[in-house]
Amino acid sequence: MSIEFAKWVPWLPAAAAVFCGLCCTNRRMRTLAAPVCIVSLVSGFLITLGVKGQIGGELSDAGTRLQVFEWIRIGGLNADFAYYLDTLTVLMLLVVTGVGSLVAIYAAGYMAGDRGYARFFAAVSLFIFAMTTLVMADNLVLLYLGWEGVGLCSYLLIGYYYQKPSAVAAAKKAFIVNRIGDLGFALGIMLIYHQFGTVHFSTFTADGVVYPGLFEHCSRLTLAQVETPVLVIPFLLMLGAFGKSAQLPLYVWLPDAMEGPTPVSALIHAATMVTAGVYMIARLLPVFELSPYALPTVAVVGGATALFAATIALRQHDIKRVFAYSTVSQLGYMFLGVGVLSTVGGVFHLFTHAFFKALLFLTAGSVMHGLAGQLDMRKMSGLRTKMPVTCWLMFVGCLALAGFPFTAGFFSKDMILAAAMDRGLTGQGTMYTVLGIAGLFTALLTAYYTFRVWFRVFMGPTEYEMGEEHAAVEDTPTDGNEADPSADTSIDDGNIKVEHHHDAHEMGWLMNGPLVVLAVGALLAGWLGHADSSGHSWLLSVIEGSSANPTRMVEAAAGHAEAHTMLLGMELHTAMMVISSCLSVLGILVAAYLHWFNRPAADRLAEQWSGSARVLENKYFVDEAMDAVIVKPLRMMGYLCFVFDRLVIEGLVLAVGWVPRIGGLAVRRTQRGALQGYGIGMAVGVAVVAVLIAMVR
Amino acid sequence: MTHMLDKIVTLWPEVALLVGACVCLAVGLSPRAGTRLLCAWVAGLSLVAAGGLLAFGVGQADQGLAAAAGTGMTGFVKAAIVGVGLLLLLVAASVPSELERDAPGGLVDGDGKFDPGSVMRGEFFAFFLFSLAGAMLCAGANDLVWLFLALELTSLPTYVLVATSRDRADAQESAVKYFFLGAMAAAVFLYGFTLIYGSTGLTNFDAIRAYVAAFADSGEPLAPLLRTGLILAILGVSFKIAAVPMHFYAADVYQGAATPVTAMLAFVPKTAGFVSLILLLSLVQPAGAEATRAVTWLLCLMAALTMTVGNVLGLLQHNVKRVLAYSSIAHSGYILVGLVGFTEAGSTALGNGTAAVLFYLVAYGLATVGAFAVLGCIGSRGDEAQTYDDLAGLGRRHPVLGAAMLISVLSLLGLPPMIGFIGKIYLFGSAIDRGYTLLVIIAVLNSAVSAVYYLRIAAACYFRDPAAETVSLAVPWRRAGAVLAAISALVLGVAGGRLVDAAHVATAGQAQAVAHVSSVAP
Amino acid sequence: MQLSMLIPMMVVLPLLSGAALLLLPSGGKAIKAHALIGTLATLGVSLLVVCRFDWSESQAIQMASAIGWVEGFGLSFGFGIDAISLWLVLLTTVLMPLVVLGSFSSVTHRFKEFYGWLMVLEAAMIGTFVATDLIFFYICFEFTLVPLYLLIGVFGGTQRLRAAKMFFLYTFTGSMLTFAGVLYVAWFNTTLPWTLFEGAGRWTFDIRTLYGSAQAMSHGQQVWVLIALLSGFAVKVPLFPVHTWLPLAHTEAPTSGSVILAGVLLKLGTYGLLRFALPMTPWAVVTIGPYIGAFAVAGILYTALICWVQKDIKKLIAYSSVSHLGFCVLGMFALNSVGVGGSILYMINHGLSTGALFLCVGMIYERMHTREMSRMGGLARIMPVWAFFMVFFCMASVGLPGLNGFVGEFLTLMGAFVATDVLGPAYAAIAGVGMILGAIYVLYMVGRVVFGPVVTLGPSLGDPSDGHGVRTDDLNWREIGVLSPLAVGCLWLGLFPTTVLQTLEAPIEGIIEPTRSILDGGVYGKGVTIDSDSERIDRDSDFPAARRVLVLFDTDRIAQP
Amino acid sequence: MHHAVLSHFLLTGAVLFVLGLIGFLSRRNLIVMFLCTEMMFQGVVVTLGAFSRFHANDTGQTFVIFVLTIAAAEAALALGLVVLLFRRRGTLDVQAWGRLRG
Repeated sequence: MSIEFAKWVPWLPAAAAVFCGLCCTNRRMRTLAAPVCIVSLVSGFLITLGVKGQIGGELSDAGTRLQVFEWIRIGGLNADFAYYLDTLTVLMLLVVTGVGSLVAIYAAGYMAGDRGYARFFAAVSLFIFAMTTLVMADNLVLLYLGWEGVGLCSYLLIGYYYQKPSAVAAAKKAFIVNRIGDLGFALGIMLIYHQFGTVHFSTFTADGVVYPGLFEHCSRLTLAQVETPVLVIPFLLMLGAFGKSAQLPLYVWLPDAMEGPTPVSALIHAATMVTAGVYMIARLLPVFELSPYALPTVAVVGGATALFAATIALRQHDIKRVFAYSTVSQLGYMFLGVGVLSTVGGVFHLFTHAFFKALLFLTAGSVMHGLAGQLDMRKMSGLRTKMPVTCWLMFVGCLALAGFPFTAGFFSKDMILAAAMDRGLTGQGTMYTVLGIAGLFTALLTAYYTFRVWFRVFMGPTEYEMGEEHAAVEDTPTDGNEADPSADTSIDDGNIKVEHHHDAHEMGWLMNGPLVVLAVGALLAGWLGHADSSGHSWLLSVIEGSSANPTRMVEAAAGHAEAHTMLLGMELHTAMMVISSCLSVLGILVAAYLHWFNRPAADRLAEQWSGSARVLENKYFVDEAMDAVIVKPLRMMGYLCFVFDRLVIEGLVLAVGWVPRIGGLAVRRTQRGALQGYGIGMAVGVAVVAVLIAMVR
Repeated sequence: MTHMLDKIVTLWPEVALLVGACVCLAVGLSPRAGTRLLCAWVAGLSLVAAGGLLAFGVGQADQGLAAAAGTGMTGFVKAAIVGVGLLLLLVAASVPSELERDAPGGLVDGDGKFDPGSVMRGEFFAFFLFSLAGAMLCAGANDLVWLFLALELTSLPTYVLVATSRDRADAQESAVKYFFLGAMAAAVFLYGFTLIYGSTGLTNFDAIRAYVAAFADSGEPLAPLLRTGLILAILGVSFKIAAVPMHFYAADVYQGAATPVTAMLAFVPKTAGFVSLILLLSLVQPAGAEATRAVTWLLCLMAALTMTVGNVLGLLQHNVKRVLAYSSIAHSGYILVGLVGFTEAGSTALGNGTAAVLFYLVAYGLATVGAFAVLGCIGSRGDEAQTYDDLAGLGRRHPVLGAAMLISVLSLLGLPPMIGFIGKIYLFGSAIDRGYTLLVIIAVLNSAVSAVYYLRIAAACYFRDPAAETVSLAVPWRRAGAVLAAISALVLGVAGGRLVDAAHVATAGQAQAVAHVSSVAP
Repeated sequence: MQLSMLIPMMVVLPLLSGAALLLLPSGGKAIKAHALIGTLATLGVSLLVVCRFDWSESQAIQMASAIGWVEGFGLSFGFGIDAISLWLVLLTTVLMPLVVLGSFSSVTHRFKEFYGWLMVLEAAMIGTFVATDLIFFYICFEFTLVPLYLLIGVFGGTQRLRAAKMFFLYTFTGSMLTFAGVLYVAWFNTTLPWTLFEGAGRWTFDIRTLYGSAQAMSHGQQVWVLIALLSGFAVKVPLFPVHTWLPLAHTEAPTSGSVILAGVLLKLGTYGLLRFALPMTPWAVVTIGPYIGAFAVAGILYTALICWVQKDIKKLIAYSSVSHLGFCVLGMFALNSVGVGGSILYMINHGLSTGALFLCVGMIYERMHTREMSRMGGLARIMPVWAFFMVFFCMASVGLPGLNGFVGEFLTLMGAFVATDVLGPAYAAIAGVGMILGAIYVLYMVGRVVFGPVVTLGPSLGDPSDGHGVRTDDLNWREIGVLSPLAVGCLWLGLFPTTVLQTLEAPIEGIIEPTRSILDGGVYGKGVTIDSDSERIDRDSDFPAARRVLVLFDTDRIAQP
Repeated sequence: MHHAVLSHFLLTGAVLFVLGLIGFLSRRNLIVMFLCTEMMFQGVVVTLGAFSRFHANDTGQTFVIFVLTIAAAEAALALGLVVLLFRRRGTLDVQAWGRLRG
């Protein structure tokens, strides 16, 4: 298959989005939305598979440029709708279209009966369009298009239940926090254009003129030639990546984003969109490598975020929130991996994480679906009897997330941690050792909080409370509409899924099927990246064949590296595997004790540490702090500006308008109506003029 | 003797008006109302006749005589006066019968109430024609005596017109103010004329120019007596144009007089005054810029003060007639901008300040007559419309009158594409051409201020609901006059090229004449 | 018919159909149909112009014609069009039928006046863009005030009198100073030796000639002329801090008035800056430019913050216009083709998206009789089609890539960023914060009005407009027909901005060439003044090279020790 | 005993003019005010006569004739006006006429 077909990967979902949008208008067409969306995504996936087959063949290491149409061309700026295909692109496309297809199939069941069914699939299709554009973009501006496009879809989907004020607020927060990062990204693009005069990645020839791409510019530069502005570029880009991938300090939107439907959380806020930041850094690694401080910064932020988010996850009670913080934490791992030059590790973790986190979210969605929207793990227990399939699917996901030996997460996490320790132990900075240890500690915490969820929900005595959604249908049809009882609110569709079952129940195979596929991936995907005896793996070949191959830095670091770093008398990788396996099992055991066998002990523990527990439960009060430090003052500024505008600026204008009036009031005294007064005025005028003229002369 | 007859040739249009005036007086004596009705037609005929005479070139004689008469602008000015005069006649010809008259008790003499300004009275039209003739004579003046007589011929009938225009105390109050202050101002400019004569021993303009040119060549400054005389003359004449410091009377008089008479006051004496100013300034033009710096300063000062005073006072008024009076003062200020730097004869059209003045007089005349005419077409509470409230809803009740009012005030505001805008290009362009940029900036800012009250008029016409007590008066001719004035203001704005050329040609002749005189001076 | 008559026709056609309105009976239907046909006919003529326009020569003034007016002043009704003008004309002619169509249900009385003035307004706006004579431009520029003044004053909201007055006086005062500046430039031309370039040494208001005239001025003179031009155009734009007339005018204007005001009239200011300030006073522009840029940036942030605290939805959009136009000015004063191109694109984009937003708000106002955001909410539930359009145009306005707003915004910022000789990265970075604030206030509005629980309270008690019931029906086909073309336009310009951009490149080159020459020559800030005429005459009397020589002249002098 | 020279006449004229002016501005009776304006005219007339003599030409004296004629016309007008005003208000006090103002 020609790789030209890859052009269709974004546009099939785009067409599906338009079609689904039209379906919104008609009740009968609404059911068509899901099949159309699924077909477009699956065909995208199949095309991607075809393209993957061309690796090494038509798709060379240098990457291939596919021109679609001219987009922005003015001055020297050359940003076309053109795609850049290399192995990294293909890998990302596989994840996006693959997970996307599975989630769409799942959602076809999950969202069934919802009034916004077509709207949902329109947004999902649009998201896949934007995400694939992001991944395939040949220039930064197009990448930015995808970048903001996924942001829009995220906004629309978080706010899917738009009549819930909390959903609207969460959507708004996500968009705005992302925008902050995007500003950095945009400025980064501008600085790149300013410094290199180009924004496209690949070198291409048009009309006999060669347009050298960004990568070529970068490779031409030696580190000594790099000037200060170029050093700044990665930091600006990084800001965008932190925003999109929910890293410190811009992570705050992601936990709130769980207001969206669960498939959305799985697809966008776990598997694909949030990894865009990692992808971007991997894609632009040549630029990041130009600055000696950029990647270490990424590593530090990643490591810190991983630990920070994991601690918060310890004391959350909402299942999806736990997974949300775990996503933030795992994204931190990926940044750590990229930051320590293990792009392979970062991307590997991205790849495996897509499977097991999507699986976890979707199973959480199943639980929620079965319990009518109930997500509070304190209000459910022992569901393994009611939902056996879901129970064991989630168990697989939890194992992978906890890094249980030989699951997917185990290999990828290990690769990152080993790389960090390796750099630390070979004397490239104690910082790396600290990061590695922090990563290990985070792995322990991860295992604990993951299984805390699983044990709480599925083990123990079977008791649960149903969620509010049934009640909402029956009792409070004016939910959220107290302001206007007269309005037509008999069906509160934006808020409620029509629900026929009235007790916890297992899902149908339309929903469980995709989960099984994901579960298989979560168990086995790790082997794709596991190096064989020659140190070679499929994933390594993918990275080496792309721009994400950290050649420059690795060479620079080569001086430090010894052939085999040793730890605890073992080869480093082996040692790390052993250590993290132990930590993982330890975490699971602690969780099992506190949340299965001896739940009162957990409560006692929480009481003893009530202060810390409250801090964690309230997420370190970060939201409150941000509200007080940023949002409130900014809004106050708005009020101040408004008052200033009305009083001072408009007041000044009005004051200027008063000047002639005041002049008029002053002069009016001369017009008092007395004839002789006027005569005196004239006589004085003549006299004054005579004197003045005499002076002039 | 032949010389005298030659000169009379240039005066045929004036003669036509004077004859018409006399016929009006005679016809007005008739006891039959129907016969007296003819007065308006007689006046109209004489104006048309004067126009015809002008059109066939009778009034301008040949080039040599025009030069001898002092200027080439005579024809333009006369034509302008005849044209706007016809409009004024339309405005004045039909007098509403609806308005109440508060006749003083016991003053019912003879055949009924005193009905001033009516078509029934020959005097009104006779004085009207006399005044127009006086203004036309100003344009042809080539002697101080002539100018003095012409100015007085312009003014004296207007005193009577104001006094008898309405049978109301207000009209008489404005008449007494107008007359007494006018007499005082006349004394002032007469004193100025006397000093000019005293300084030179001459009254003939050509002779004075030659005298001044001779002095200029000798490098001596202008004689103090001459300078003082000139300045007194300028100040005295500025009463006619209502410029600071002689502006005090204007608002009161305009307010008190009947609207058609006010319209006339706003145009005829002002034209006569500006023409006189042009002539007076031409006397010292040969002396050059340096020697006449004081005069230039005076003009600048007067221009800036006049427009500013007029506009700021206009802001405070509620009475539309008063507003238009202050607007009239402000416009005198703008027009004075065209006179500064009079020593440089403009070679290009836009550099020609004198032509700009003449052109703007026409522009101003059309617009202001239009505005007053509309005002005269409506009545309120048994009186003429006076306040903003009286204009409320005019645009809805009488779309045509409303549009005429809108066009008129926008033209006065100088908004394109009305004729007032071209006038402003002309005036301000010529001032910039002579280097008076600051004055132009003051002028444009003043235009912005004036927008406040012009807009108030437009807003009253269009934005407010019609007031219950306003009535439209049965004055078909006046309406025709209003519409005609507005249409002219619009059409001449869009197609004003010919008029601009005419003004330029007229004054270019003057410039040549001056150049001629100064070159032959000993 | 001659090709060159097409352009005057575009101006005259709306005028004539406006006049013809007066002859119709006063029933609403005939007048509305007539107005629609009139605007559509104008659109047809403009499309004909598009077809006959030679796009390969997009920088040339094409289809030029002149009708003599006042020869003595060198005045003429000069018509002609280049690509920049053409796009803006097209924006006008496309918006007008939509505005007319959109106003069918909102205008309930005085039809003749309403549509008559609308047509006159269209003629004046088109005239502004196609004028090749400075005074003709000025006439049209000024005359737009009258129709809009009457539209606001007659058909506006409760504070319409104040709004109309403020709008007129504010902009009129500014443009009077511009008038003085224009006269000054024309006069300066008469002082130049006639050998310098064609048209020098006499009174003329031909724009191309006056370029040469103004460029020959000393730095000080150019600064004054620039200030004069700015005082008219910056008020019109409106640039912070002379923007206070706009929110009031927008809020009180009828929907059609707001759409035209935002869609086209504000562009008269930016067009004026682009067409006159940049090429005429290049030297002043490079020295004053940073300050103007600073004002633009300040305005972007300041008004964006103000938007956030608005309660009136229309006022919010009005303030957002000020913020948006700040980007437009910022890009323009970047003085490079990226920035200026972005700026021109921004004009069109803003016309489409903000015009559409005003239409959306107008449609809501017709139903709810209120613009208070607290008295409506969750409209997505009951008016999904409207909600779709609202969100769509909001996203266009926020600058979401793929829609039109992004291209303009990104290019203006990029232009400002790379223009280190005038503005530089700091400007772009600070202005970029406006992107965030833009998202904040737009989503704040969307969150309250489109999303959230359904609220349809209608006007508060005591509101004079509280005579009608609140309707919550979704858009009808007519309204969809009004909004759809705009949506298509937004999407088209978002995905295929090259259709516009590639035609702009050549005209932009011409406009920024004088400033670029100064910047590249390094004359900037050296305080060199032009000396006597005699020196200039020997330089080069050879036209057309002369104009370039004029610019380079100063550079040459600096090069000498 | 000196001969009366030009300056004496000019001074006389000027004094007459100024006296007339002062009278005009200070007296309240309309007729007296009018007489004062006549006095201003007479001051001018004296000056004109003197200049005519000084320049040894007749122009000034011709001018005087015209000025006197105009003065007479004004007098006629003034008296008519005064009668009209008196009939309206029954007084000749100028301060009775101050309604129009502002």
